[in-house]
Order: sequence, then structure tokens, then C-alpha cells
Amino acid sequence: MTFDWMKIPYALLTLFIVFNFGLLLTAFIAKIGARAGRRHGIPIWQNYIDLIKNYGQRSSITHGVMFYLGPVFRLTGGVGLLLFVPTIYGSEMFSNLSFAGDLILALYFVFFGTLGMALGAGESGHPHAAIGITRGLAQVTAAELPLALAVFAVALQYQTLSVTEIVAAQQGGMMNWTMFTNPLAVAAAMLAFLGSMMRPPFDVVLAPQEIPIGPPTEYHSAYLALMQTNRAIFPIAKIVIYMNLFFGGATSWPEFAVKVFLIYLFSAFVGVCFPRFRVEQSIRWFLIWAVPLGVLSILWV
Amino acid sequence: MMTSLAHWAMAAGFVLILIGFYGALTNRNLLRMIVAFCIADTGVNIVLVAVGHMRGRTAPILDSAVPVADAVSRIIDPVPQALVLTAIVIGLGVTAMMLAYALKLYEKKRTLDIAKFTELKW
Amino acid sequence: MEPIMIKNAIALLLLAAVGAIFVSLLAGYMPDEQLNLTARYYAERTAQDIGTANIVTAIVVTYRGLDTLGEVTVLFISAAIVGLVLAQGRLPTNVPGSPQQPRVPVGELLSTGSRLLTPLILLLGIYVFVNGHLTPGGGFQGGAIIASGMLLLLLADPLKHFSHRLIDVIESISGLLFVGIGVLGLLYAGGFLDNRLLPIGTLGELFSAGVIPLIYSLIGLKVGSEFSSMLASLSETEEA
Amino acid sequence: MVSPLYIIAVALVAAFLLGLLKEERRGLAYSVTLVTLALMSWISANWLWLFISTDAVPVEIYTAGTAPPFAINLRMGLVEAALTLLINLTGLISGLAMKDSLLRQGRRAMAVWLVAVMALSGIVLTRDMFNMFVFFELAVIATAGLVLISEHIRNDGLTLAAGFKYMITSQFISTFLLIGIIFAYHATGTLNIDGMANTSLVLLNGGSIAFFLMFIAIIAELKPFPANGWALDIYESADPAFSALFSAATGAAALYAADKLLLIGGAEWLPIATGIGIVTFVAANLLALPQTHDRRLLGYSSIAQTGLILVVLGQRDILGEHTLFIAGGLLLSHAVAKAGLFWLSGLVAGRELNAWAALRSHPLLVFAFVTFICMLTGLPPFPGFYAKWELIHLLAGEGRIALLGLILFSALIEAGYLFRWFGYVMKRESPAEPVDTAPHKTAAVLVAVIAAWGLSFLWGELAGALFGRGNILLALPLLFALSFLLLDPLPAWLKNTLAIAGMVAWFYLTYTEYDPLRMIFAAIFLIGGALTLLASYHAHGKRIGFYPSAMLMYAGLAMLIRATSTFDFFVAWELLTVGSYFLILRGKHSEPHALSYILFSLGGAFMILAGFALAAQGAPHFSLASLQELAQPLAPWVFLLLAIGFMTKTAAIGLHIWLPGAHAEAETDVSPMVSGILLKAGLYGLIMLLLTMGRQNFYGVDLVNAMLWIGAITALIGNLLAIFQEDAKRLLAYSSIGQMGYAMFGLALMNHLGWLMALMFVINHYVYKSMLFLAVGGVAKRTGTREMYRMGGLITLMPLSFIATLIGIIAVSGVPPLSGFGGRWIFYNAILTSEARLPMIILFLAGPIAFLYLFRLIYTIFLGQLKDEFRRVKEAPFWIILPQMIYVAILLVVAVVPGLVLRHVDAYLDQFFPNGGLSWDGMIITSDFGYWNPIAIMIIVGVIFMTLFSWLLFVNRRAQKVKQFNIVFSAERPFRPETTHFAWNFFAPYRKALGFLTLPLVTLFWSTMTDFLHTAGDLTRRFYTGNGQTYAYHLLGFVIIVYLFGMGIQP
Repeated sequence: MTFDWMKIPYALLTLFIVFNFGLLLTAFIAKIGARAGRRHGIPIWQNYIDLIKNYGQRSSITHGVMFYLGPVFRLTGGVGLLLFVPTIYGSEMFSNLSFAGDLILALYFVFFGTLGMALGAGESGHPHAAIGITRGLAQVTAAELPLALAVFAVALQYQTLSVTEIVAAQQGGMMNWTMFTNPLAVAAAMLAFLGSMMRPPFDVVLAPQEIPIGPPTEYHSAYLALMQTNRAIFPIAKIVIYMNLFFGGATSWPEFAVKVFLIYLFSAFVGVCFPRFRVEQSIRWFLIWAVPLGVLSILWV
Repeated sequence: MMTSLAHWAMAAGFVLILIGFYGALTNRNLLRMIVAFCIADTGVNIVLVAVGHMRGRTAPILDSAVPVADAVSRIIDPVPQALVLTAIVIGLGVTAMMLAYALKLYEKKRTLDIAKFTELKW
Repeated sequence: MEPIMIKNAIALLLLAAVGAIFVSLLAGYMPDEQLNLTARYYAERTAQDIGTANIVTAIVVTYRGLDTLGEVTVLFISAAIVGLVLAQGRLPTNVPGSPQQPRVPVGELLSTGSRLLTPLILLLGIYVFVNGHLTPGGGFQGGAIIASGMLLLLLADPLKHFSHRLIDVIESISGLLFVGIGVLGLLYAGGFLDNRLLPIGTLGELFSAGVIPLIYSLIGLKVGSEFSSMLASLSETEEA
Repeated sequence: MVSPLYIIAVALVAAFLLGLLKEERRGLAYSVTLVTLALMSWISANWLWLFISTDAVPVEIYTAGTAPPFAINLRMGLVEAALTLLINLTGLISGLAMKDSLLRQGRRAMAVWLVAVMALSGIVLTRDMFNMFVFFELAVIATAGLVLISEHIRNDGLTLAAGFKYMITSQFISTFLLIGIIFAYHATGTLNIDGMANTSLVLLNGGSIAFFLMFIAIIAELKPFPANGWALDIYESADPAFSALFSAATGAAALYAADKLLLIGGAEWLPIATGIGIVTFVAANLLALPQTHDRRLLGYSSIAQTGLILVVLGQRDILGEHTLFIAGGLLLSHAVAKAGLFWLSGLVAGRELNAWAALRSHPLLVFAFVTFICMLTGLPPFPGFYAKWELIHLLAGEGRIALLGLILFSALIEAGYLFRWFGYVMKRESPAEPVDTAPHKTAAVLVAVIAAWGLSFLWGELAGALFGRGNILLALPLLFALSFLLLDPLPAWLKNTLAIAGMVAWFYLTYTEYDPLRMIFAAIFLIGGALTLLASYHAHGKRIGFYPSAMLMYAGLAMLIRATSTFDFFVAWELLTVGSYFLILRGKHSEPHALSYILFSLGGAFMILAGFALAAQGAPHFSLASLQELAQPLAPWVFLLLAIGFMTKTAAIGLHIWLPGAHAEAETDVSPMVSGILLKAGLYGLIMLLLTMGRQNFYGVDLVNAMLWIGAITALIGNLLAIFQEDAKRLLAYSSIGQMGYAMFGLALMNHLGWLMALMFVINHYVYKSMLFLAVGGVAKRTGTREMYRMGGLITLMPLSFIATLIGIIAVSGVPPLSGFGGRWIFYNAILTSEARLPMIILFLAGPIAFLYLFRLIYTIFLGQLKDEFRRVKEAPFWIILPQMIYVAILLVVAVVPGLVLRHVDAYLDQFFPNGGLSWDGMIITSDFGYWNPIAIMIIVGVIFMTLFSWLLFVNRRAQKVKQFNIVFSAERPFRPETTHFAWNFFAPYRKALGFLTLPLVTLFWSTMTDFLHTAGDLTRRFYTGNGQTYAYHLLGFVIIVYLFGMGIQP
């Protein structure tokens, strides 16, 4: 088996673009959120400042091996997820490392970072970390379900699990997007999307007010920096999957930017409009509203 | 059809059995039960003998009255008679056993009431 | 309704059903006009094969000798058990040494009568079993008569002791001989308890019918001793 | 040959001789008694040998030198020889066991004993009806007498009362018998049994009532329900050695007498006998359920067994020439086992079932007990097993399904109380009074044990001769397992080495025989089994009982995969079931769980048996492969029965309640065996079933589709229940339920990838579940608790266990890059081609739930706050860690090169599912829908991870570990780990949201069922008031009911 070594610099390029895009986008979204709440919000480059500061700081504290590795897992998950999915359709350059596996790989790799992070936070011994994790895991089981159903519907629809092929099938006009060919699946998936973005009404996991900062309570300095890096990359990586599956993918970086922004905005929009659910409420909500949509989408195909 | 002696004897035997059974079923006194069984036994024996009876024949003993050659047409069926002998003796053995039991039971509890010996159950 | 009445009613109900079974037996019963296969065989063959005048005896002692052996054994173990059990325990109130209740004296008539009658009764018993193959009667009847003699003695003198040892020996030896003769039949004649170990002799004579008189005598002795043993055991429970 | 008459003559001579002896010469009298009994046994044995070794025809013995029917005749044939041998030997050994009381009571008691045995032999031998009556009366009087004279042992009057009740009953019986005999004589002109049979008595005038009276009298001697209160009282109160005779010998004689009567009665009476038998079998077992008195329980069991044999006699119209084999197998099993148990009860001081726990200190006696209850339950290799197999097959072949069902149901109840009792023996507190180990008493028990195994061998040979089956006892794996019984005194490590060597050697000897599918199972069962056994090196001492049990299970597993016929398969199935039961029972608190395990398993096994029987349709041989030739309407039923049977083992939902307790309470090294390995037996069964029978339509329901649903629901409920467990091993156990659900789902997809996924689950589940159970078991061993919230922070103290757990949970969860992901990937590919979409939704829900319990497992044990009491805890013992590390290595290898195994299976599956396979192109695995490159994934993830890790190391190289409580806490400083370790009720919100799905409805259902049975038994037994007169009412009522039935069916 021959390996095209040029894939590595290309992948790093993707990573670099997405990273910066992510930093700016999250700040921008935060600002929109603040404005919706009649606040001024952070400057657009705030994330860069935080990141540089945190990378610059040194910590002499660790709670143990898993604690130390937690952010590494987390970021590996984010980076890996990004790289296992092609970013730009039709571009050999930005197909990344998708040769390693298909959609299923991406979906399951989402959990890699989550699990590692949970373990790291768990070792800190901080009870709030554990509480946050239990809430997060509990919620994600319900939130993932509509997504899984939608993905399954899409895979059935296009008879493939390859992301590239799914995007290919949606080319040739907006009406070919899954959003229009299988609206139920997309609706289900987008509801699930809300649950996975850690924004209101599904952000009790982080619970910024009640519990200082949820699972990452104990992380600071370079640990935190790694996690912040991930926070820039990971949502984008996830949105890329949504984009590819449901919204026709992107054939160029500008299209990419617009689509990712809009999808991200959707969650922010819902977030500023709705109050927060408790965990059991959000589980029920997903099961009652999102899952039936997913079921219908499967039966529809 | 109840014409022959055998029928009457048999009926009497059956009645005795039923009387004996009734006594055994309704008397709570051990000794009375044993007596009831003796009555039933007697009934059984009568039935046994009655079955062997044949009208107008005589006892199965070969003597001057019943020569060997005529035996087939002159004697009644000897088998029930032999059987009843055994039955009587066995009945006697059983009765003796039951009496011994009654005695021992009385020794234990100073009562002959069968309803008082119900520790073992279920 | 009282429980006792319910019980009686159920008993009557059950017995009515059993009675119904009996009635149908009775209704279906037709006395034979001819001897059946088995009886005919006995009627025809007893005289020549067994040599007893009393066909019932032939059946009891020979044809169905195994039954008889069984019934003797029944008596044997009944006597053994009764003896064993009654010897084991006494009524708790009758602790040795406690004052005996005064007995009603036995009448003159009874005591004298018993002395007179007992030998006669014993003799009659012996006669009955020795002639069992010829006349009505046999070992069981004879044994019972002997035992009745014993009973008379006991009535006359309730304190009288029989030698259990003697009774046991008689009982056992007669039993042993009975089985022994049976086995000899197996070895030297047609089969177990075959009476033709000894010559059949002439029909109607005392010494005829092969070993039947012998066996019946043994049975008589055995039955007599067993009955006596039981009577003695039972009476001892009274006296002690 | 010595004439059989000598059996009678010798006994009588001796009895009369005893009368001559002096009362004081008790020793001599006792010797005479024993010698006589031995002589009687010898005569019978001689005859038996004659009939076995030659084709001799039965011999007629005439008495009085006259041919029947004019004189009494006896018959000595194979059956008679066997039965008289049984009777005489039982008499001899019981006489031995009763030594003390016989010596105390003296010669007369001995004479009665001899007469009793002789009378029973007489019942068997005689061919004359009236003679049989005489022998019966002799037996009755002797029995009553023995009861009467053994009374003084207890001296409480109870025995006396029981004896008197018996006498009352026998008075009624003998009345009926005599009336019956005389009218039968009148009707036929003969007293000879064969003569009566020849003249077809029942058809003659008045003959049927006469026959009925004889019949009912003999049947009443069999203690049929409900006319059997007296018998129970005797069993309860008499000397156990006597009860042994009463149960084994009297029962055998009375059964043979009933058999003779059925000869007279002809075909019309067979249904009546069957009816009485089955009612008795069911009712007596039901009534035995609430018993706590050991001997009364044995009494109920005796009655039940007699009922079963009566059923067999009543079914002779279809059993034909096999009646003897079947009835004999059941009868001898019953007789030997019951006699053995009664003798054993003579050793135990207490009368409560609990008191038998005293046996525990004597392994040999425990073995005896096990032998007896397995024999009674009809487990292989005992004769009852062969008999049950043939019986069920013949019944099924003739379509007597209701009877078949009742027999199996009742047998299950019987197994229930017997194994419950065994649980008491092994687990209940041992009473203060020790076992009475007088040599003559133990010798009796041991003779029964030897007889049990000897008969097993004999029946195996007979089965070989009659049906061409292999003798189970000659199966090498079983012999190997049994040899550990003899090796048990050796130290555990030595036995462990032998066991491992044996399993590996067996694999080496047989590996060429397996196709790739079987190879997977063979590898897991044998090599995998050997691997888990490595953990057993940690045990010290002798570990009595562990190796025979474990090797029995492995023997069953080894035989299972080599089985080609239904018979071999079922034998293996039963062996592995019972072996694993013994293993599970070893756990400290596993008594109730082991019981529910064995009950569910046996219930499932009976389903399988019924399924096989139905499939065979009376054919003596049925290969597993012929299952595919079955057609409607039979096929769906067979499928259903077999599927339920196998799903019991995989703990499908509804049948799963045994698993959590059984797996959790088992010993540390047993849990991986029963979870990682044993569960696969069920999957293997399902695979066999689906391979041969495929889809079946059952009244419009596609059964495979139903299985799909069951699999999905099982996966969901199993996972859901797992997240709410506080007990680590229970969590793993529930997780197994869920995992088996996945595997079942995969199989039920009935496509190439579905099967591949199921097989992948088979392998993966073995590896990670064994590993996790060992890891958790090691932790539990060190901390002394399995409650996860009591642990916490053990990562630094038990790092290796942590690593195993970490790798394990990653593998279970299916997160790339470990091997679990492969399973998920195949799963998604598999379902894409399936039509059934709804059940998948359930499975989608189940998937992520796994994360919840897995995180809980690792977090609450290894992360979080370390408790003060565990600060000195050490890493788990070396031998428990070693296999875990091997499993870690296996997982990593399989993760990188899954093709190592899967390729072959994939290719093999092509013959069943030609479409939809995978293509193995270099390192890339491609399906019709997607692709997957395990090595690439591993490398990419590894590189990213290492890069970031290096980066963190670079920037954060000076990080030092801080103290436990050095955490940022809202406004106060935690100081107690207990209050800071968030672990209890971990997923409270989840319970609020979905807890309703975990309501223990299934448990409720089954406990209601068992409660119902218990209550039914408990209420019904009130009907035995203890009053002898009431029993007479029962008897008369019984007679009348049977009369109405019997006359109703007469033409």
C-alpha cells in the first residue's frame, strides 16, 4: 500500500484554516449572543488572546496520568474528527485523511475526545466534574439518537456510508440537498445538533452558573489551552459532517464558511431564544420531538 | 335375577363390607374402626365363598357321597374355598397388627381417637 | 350443619358410589353352571395326582402351597411383631411393684371345666389337622382349635405363663420343616411343595396324599403356636 | 442356575431359624440376616447375569409339580432378575444401614425385615394373581410391623400414627383387591395373570369391574395422588433405611405389579394409568415445593417418580419395545438415588433441609448428594437421562404433546426443589451437630453412588446397543472432567496446570475438524477457557470441587461444538449447564442466583429437548443438519422451542433475570468463564438453529424477525439496567445481557454482515468481558466490596487493573481505534441491507447508553476520590493480572488486524450468504456501502495523540501530582473522600427520564409464577390433614373418580 505523503501537509493546512476560522467564528457567535442579550460582548480576537495567554502559562499541577492526558484525548478527538471527514468536496487537497474510514468512523470518533476528557476530569477528583459528565453523557444518549436515525436514513437514501459519495449525490443544485430530498431526517438531525452544541436549552451540562465550569473545573493554563483549541476545532468538525450530509457539502472555502456559519448560527439562535432544560427534561424532549422525526425519516426512505 | 342363594349371600357380603366401611369412616375410636374392618373382612369372605357357590352341588370332598368319577358334576368350585381360608388368616394377622397398634397408640397418648394423631401432615 | 354430619354425609355418598360398583358386580354375576377350567382340573385330577379326598386341602397345601406358605408367614411375622411390640413397652401406670388391682376370682366352673376340656380340645385340634386331607378342616382350623384351648386356659387363670421359648421353638421348627419339605419337593419331586415326595397312597386313608398330612400337621402346630403366642402376648399386657 | 424359589425359601428358612436363636445372640442373628440377604441378592444377580450375557428366554418356575394355571407359577426373566436384585440389594444395604436399630430390636425384627424383602421379591416373581395378593399382604404387614417396631427409636408416637394410617388404607385396598380377584376368577376361570390376560378379562361379563377393582388396589399401592397421605407420613417418620426400602424396593415391586395388571387390562386401561401417573407426577412435585422436612420431601419426590414411571407404563402402546429401557432407566435412577438419599438422611442429624449443610464438611458425601440429585433430575450421564430422551422423543413422535409438556414442566419443578436443596447444602449455615459417619451407614451411601455410576455406564452401553448412541460416560472430555474428582486431593495449582494442559491438548487433537465458524467457538471455549484458567492460579489450597465443576462445563462446551446429532448436542448442553451451575454456586452469596440459573437453564434445556423430539418425529437418530429438512407445520414449532431454549442461555429479555446474580456472585475467576465463555454456547445454538432452519413463519409471524426485536429490546434493557447498578459485577452482567442482545440481533438480520458482526461480538465479548470481570474481580478482592461508590481513586494503586479496564471500556464502547469499532462498523453496514428498520431504532438508543455504564465503571472505581480505608490496597494478584494483560494484547492485535480471524469467517459465510460480504483489499476493508482501514486509523490517531502529548509535555513538563483534596471547590475545602466522591446513584436524571423502562416487570412475572406454584402447593397440601380417616376418604374418592373415568372410556 502506498501512502501519499502530501496528504500530511494538506491535512495540516485544513487544520490551520479551520482552527482560525473556528476561533473567529466562536467569538463572533458569542458576540451575536451577547448582542441579543443587549450586552456588548467580547472582541472578535478575544479567543486568540485567551489562547496565547493560556499557552503561555505554566502549571505545575496534575492530578494524575489520566488528568494529564484528558485534554490530549480531547484535542485528538477534535483534530481526528476533522481530518477523517473531507472538508471541501471535489478537492483532493482537502479530502484530508478520509481514506481511513467512512461516516461511521467519524460518528464514533466523536466519542473519543469526550471519553478521554471525561476520564481526565474524573481523575481530578472534583465531584462537579463527575456531575457534569453524568449529565452530559445522559443527555448525549438521547441527543445522539435522532442524529443516528437521520444518518441512517441518509445512508439508506444514498445507499452508501462514504461521506464523499453522499456529498456527490447532493451536487447539481440546491434541490438535491438532503435538506430538501429528506427534510424529516434533516429536521431530526438539526434538533440533535442543538443537543450536541452545549448551548441553551441543552447546556445544563456545562452549567456555567451553578457549577463553576463543569468538567474542566480543574483544568487551567496549558491544559485549558488545549481544550480551547479543541473548542475552536471540534464544533466546526461536527458542523462539517452536518454540512456534508444534509446541506450539499462545500465545494470551496467561501461556501464552506457560509454554510458552517449558518449552521452554527442556528444553534446560537435557538440558544438565545429558549431557557435551559434540566437533563431529564431534555432527554424527554429529544425522545418526544426529535426521535419520532428520525423514525419517520427512516420509514420514509 | 336375584334368585340364587349365591346372589343373596353375595349381597349380604357386600352390605357387610359397606357397613364395615361406614363404621371405619365414621367412628373415630381406633378399636371401633378395627371392629368395623373385621366386619368388612367378614363381608369379603362371604362374597368370596358366594362366588364359588353352584346351585345343587356339594362340598368338594371326595368320599362315598362324591365318587371321584362324578366329582366334576357334583362338587362346587373348590378354589374360592381355598382362597377364603387364606384370606381369613391374613385378615387375622392384620387385625392382630392393628390391635397392637391401637395398644401402642393408646400408651402414647392415652386416647383412642384417630383425630388426635395428626401431627404428621401436609 | 355440624361437621360430623357433613362427614357422615360424605361417607354415605362415597359408600353409595362404592355400593353402586358392588351392585353392578352383583347384577353382572351369573353363577356358573359348570365348573370352570381350573376347578374342573382339580375335580378331575386331585384324586390321582395329589391323593387327597378333600380337594380344598389339595389346593391349599399343594396347588396353592405357596399361598399357604405366605399366610403362615403372615401369621409368623404378626406374632413376632405383636410379641416384640408388646414386650417392649408396658402401660406407663403399671410400673413394676405397683399394687395389683384385685381380680375378680375365676369361677369354679370355669377353672374345673378348663382342666377337663383343654386336653380334649387339644386332641380335637390335632385330629382336625391330621385329617385335613380327608375331611373338612386342616392345619389352620386345627391350629385355631388348639389356640382356643390355650385361650380357655388363660381365661381360667389369667396369670398363667406360657413358655414363649417353647412356643417359639415349635413355631420355628414347624416353619423350617414346612419350607424344608417344600425345598425337598423342588429337589426330588416335581417342584416346590410338590406333595409327591412320599407315595400318594390310597385315597381316603390317613397315610396318603404324600406329604400333605405332614405339612398340614406342621401348619397346625405352627398356627396353633402362633395364635397362642399372640394370645399370650396380649394377655400379658393385661396382667402386668 | 439356582431356582428363584430359593430367594423365597432362603428368606423363610432364615426367618424361621432366627426364631430358634436365643434373644441374646443378636450379633449372630444379624449376621444370619445379612448373609441371607446377600444370598438372595446373589441368586438374583446370577439370573441377571444369565439374561444379560446370553439371549436366554424367561424361565417359568412351577410349584407343586403342576403346570399353571392350576398351580402357582413364578417367572424369572430379565426384568424380574433386575428387580429382585434391586429389592434384595436394597434390603441388604438398608439392613446394613439399620444395623443399630436391628441389633437393638433383635431377631424378630430381623425376621420381619427378611420377610419384607422376600415378599417384595415375591410380588415381582409371581404370575398368580392371588399369590400376588398374599405377597402384598405380607409386604403390608411386614411394613406396618417394621414401622411399629422402629417406633421406639423416636418414641414420639408419630411413627405409630403413620403406621396405623397405612393399615387403615391397606384394609380398604385389600378389600378391593380380594373382591376384584374373586370376580376376575369367576369371569376367567383362572387366577393366573397370563391366563387372565389371554382370556381378555375386561371383555368378559362383569370382568371390567373386577379388573378395575384389582387395578385400583394395585395402583393405590403406588401411592397415587391424592390417595397417598399415609405414605408421606411413613416416609417422614420411619427409619430412613426402612424408607429407602419402602421407596426403592416397594415402589419397584408395586410398579411391576401394576405392569402385570396392565397386561391383563389391555390397551383400554393404559390412558387411565397414564392419567393417574401424570396427575401424581405433577401434583407430588408441586406439593414437594413447600416442604422443609427432608424425608417428607423425599417422600413426595418418590411418589412423583413412581407417577412418572406409571406414565411410562401407560404409554407402552407407543413406547413398545422401548418401554423396558425407559421405565427401567427411570425406575433404577429413582430407586438408587432415592435409596441413597434416604441413607444419607440417616447420617444427618437435623430434619430441616437446612440441616443438610452439615454434609459440606465431607466432600465425598457432597459428591454422593450431587450424584443422587442429578440422577433424579435425569441429567446425563445417568440412566434417567437416556430414558427421558427416548420417552420425550417417542411421545413427540406420536403427537402426545400435552403429556410431554406436563412431564417436562413437572420435571422442572422437581429439579427446582432438588437443586434448591443442594443450594442449602452448599451455602446454608452448618448446624452444630456433625454428620454421623458410622462406617456401615456411609458404606450404604457409597454403594448407592457406585451403583449410580455403574448403572449410568450400563445404560450408556444399552443405549449404544439399542439405538446406536455413544456411551456418554466414554466421551473423552467428560472422562477428563470426571477424573478431576479423583484428583481433587491434589493442590489447586497442579490441577490447574492439568486442566489447562488438557484443554489445550484437546484443542490440538481436534482443531482440524472445525470449520471456521466452529473454530471461533472452539478457540474461545478451549483456548479461551485455558486462558481464563490462568487466573485460577491465584487460588491456594485444594479448592475442592472447583475443577470437577469447571471441567464439566468445559467438557460440555467441547462436546457441544463437535456434536452432529441432536442427542450429542443435548448431552453436551446438559453437561455444560450443570457444570456451570456448580461453578456459579461456589460464589459466597450465590445460592438463590445459582438456583434461578439452573432452573432457567433446565427450563431452556427442556424446551430444546422438546424441540429436538418434535423434529425427530420418532426417528431414533436425528442429525442437527436434518433440521433443515423440516417442513410446515412442524418446523416453526421446532424453531420456536429451540430458539427459546437457546435464548435462555443468552439471557434474552424476559429470560434474563438469572444472569445478573449468577454472574455477579460467582467467584472472581468464575465470572469470566460463565460470562465470557458460557454465554457463547447459547449463541452457538442460535447459529446452528439459524443455519439449518433459517426463516420460519409462525402463524404469520416471521420468527427471525421476532428474534430481531427481542435482540434489540434485550440490548436496550440490558444496557439501561446496567447503568443503574451500584455493584460493579452486576453492571458487567447486565452489560452482557445487552451485548448478547446485539449479537442476537446480528444473527437475526440473516445477512452476511449481520453474522459477521455477531461473530465479532462473540470474540470481542469474550475478550473484553473476561478482562473486565477479572479486573473488577481483582479490585473487589482487594477492597472487599463490589459496590462501586465505596471505591474510587484506585488508579494509582491498581494501575494495571486500570489499564485493562480502560482498554476494555474503549473496546466495549466501540470507539475507534480499538476493536469494538469494527463491530459497530459492520453493524451499520449490516443493517443497511435489512428490511426491518424499526428494531434498529431501539438498538440506536441502546448504543450510546453503553457509554454511561462504562464511564461509571471506570470512573467510580479508579478515578475520583480515594477512600481512607483503601489507601494501602495493593494491585490485584499477579495471576489475576496476567490474563488481563494478555487480553489487552489480544485486543490491540485484533484492533489492528481484524482480518486475522474475520477474513476466514467472512469467506466461510459466503456459502450461506453469498451476497454482501466484505472485500479485504490489503489493509482496507470494504463493504457494499463503506470502507474502513483499521491500521490507518490506529496510526493517525496515534500520531495526533503523540504529537499533542509531546506538546503538552513540552509546555507542562514540570507538572507535579498534587494532593487528593487540592481541588477548586465552591467556597469550601473538601476533607472527606466519602462526601466528595460523586458516585452513588450516578445517573439520577436518567432514572427520572427513563427509569420506567427498568421496572422489574420480568422479575415480577417470574416471582409471581413461582409464588403461585408455591402457594398452590402449599394450599393443596393442607388437604393432607394428618387424620388417617380422612386419608381413607381420599382413597375412596380416588377410587370412585378413577372408576367413573375408567368406565367412561370402556366401549
